[in-house]
Amino acid sequence: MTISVQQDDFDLGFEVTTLTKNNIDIGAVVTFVGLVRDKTGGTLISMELEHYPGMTEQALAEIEQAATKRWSLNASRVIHRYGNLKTGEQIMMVATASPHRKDAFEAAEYLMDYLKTDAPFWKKEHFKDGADWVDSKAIDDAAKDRWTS
Amino acid sequence: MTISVQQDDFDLGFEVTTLTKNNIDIGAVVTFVGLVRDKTGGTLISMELEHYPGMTEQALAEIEQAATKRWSLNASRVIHRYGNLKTGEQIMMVATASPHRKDAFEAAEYLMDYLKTDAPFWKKEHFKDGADWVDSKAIDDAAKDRWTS
Amino acid sequence: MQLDVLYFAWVRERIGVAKEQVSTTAVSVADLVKELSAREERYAVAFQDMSVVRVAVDQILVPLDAPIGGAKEVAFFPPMTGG
Amino acid sequence: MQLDVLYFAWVRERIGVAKEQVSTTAVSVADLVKELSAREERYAVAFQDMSVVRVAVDQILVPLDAPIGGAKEVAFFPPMTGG
Repeated sequence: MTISVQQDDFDLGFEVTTLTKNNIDIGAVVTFVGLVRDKTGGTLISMELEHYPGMTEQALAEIEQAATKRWSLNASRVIHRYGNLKTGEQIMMVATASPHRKDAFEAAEYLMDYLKTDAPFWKKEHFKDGADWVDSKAIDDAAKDRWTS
Repeated sequence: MTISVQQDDFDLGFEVTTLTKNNIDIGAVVTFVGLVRDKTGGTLISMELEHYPGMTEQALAEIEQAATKRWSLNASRVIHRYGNLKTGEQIMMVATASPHRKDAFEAAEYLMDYLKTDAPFWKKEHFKDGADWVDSKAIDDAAKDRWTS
Repeated sequence: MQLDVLYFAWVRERIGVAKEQVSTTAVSVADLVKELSAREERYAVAFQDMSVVRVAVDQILVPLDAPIGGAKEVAFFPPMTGG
Repeated sequence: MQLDVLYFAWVRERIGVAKEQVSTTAVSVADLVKELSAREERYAVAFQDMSVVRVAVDQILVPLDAPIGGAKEVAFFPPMTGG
């Protein structure tokens, strides 16, 4: 269980290799990578990611601990970037390793759902003709709520 | 949508990079990697993977087409190995790229569930003291059935 | 009718070959299973519990009672365990 | 009582600073919001609709009516949009 909040990009292949190394009990690894998407089809210049240093690491650690309690996980990894990212760049990743695929999938979805609503990150999109803070989505709250119903 | 059935190992990072290259509409990539797991804690020597050439490619293509119809996917990738694999080696991967994380997750799970029950692969575990064909699991049929209920 | 019949995994191991040409008048897969099982013990052993045998006709999964029709290839194997 | 008050994203932009020291006698977060909003227009603008403002006391998410107690740090920000 390792968390990084960083400006630098990351290498998914390296992260998964590191996660699974020397553990013969891992049968399944699920990863999620979030990318800067240009919803406007060409006017996005960059995405600015702001976070709350200190609280971010603490919130992510709590989310990961909750996932580790709930599912059979050998290991997990969360990386979230901040700063200015260009269209197509990697924003963040989660990876979960488990003996079983169901656990790996569910834990990865859980990490993503809670990260979306509980980790203090904010996105601002810079377009050719202006800038806007990305609105939070009701669908994200609904996604999180499924784990408690 | 690309499918490979091969003896060689694969590089997850390279596959994801290739999948997402030059597509600014991708917001989410989910991957699953299956690894040779030693359930006995140390007596597994290797896992032998047999398949039905021709039918394998056809079955995987159908599963991928069904996923592409059902979810909003920019791209997907399936690689499955055959031959003799050692403990810890990568057996197979799927990757799904979508504008939205829900589609990427669900499509990856769907691909895995159908691949498990409909793609003609069989695993034989070679132990220090013998060998056994891996039994199919009722849980895998149940996992597939959730997509039609 | 001449058919290529393929066997995989433990079905292959029990029958002892991966592929063979079979001359048959079987109309359905079930007929073919009966015919082969009557020929030799090794087939009867492989096909003793058809609930754990899957069938493909021309590389498409089909139920046991499916017709063979003008198929070129019939395959028998255990439930799949890929992934 | 001396408090570090932090603002993020558009809350920060509206108030015009990322962090400030505030002297207050507020018992709850809601009291603090009222107090700041009465001080200057920019706070009143940032806090006009508290349904879209989240609060953390000492880096833990809390409801608007949470007590401040002996906290060192209170933060205001919009709903999160990471991931």
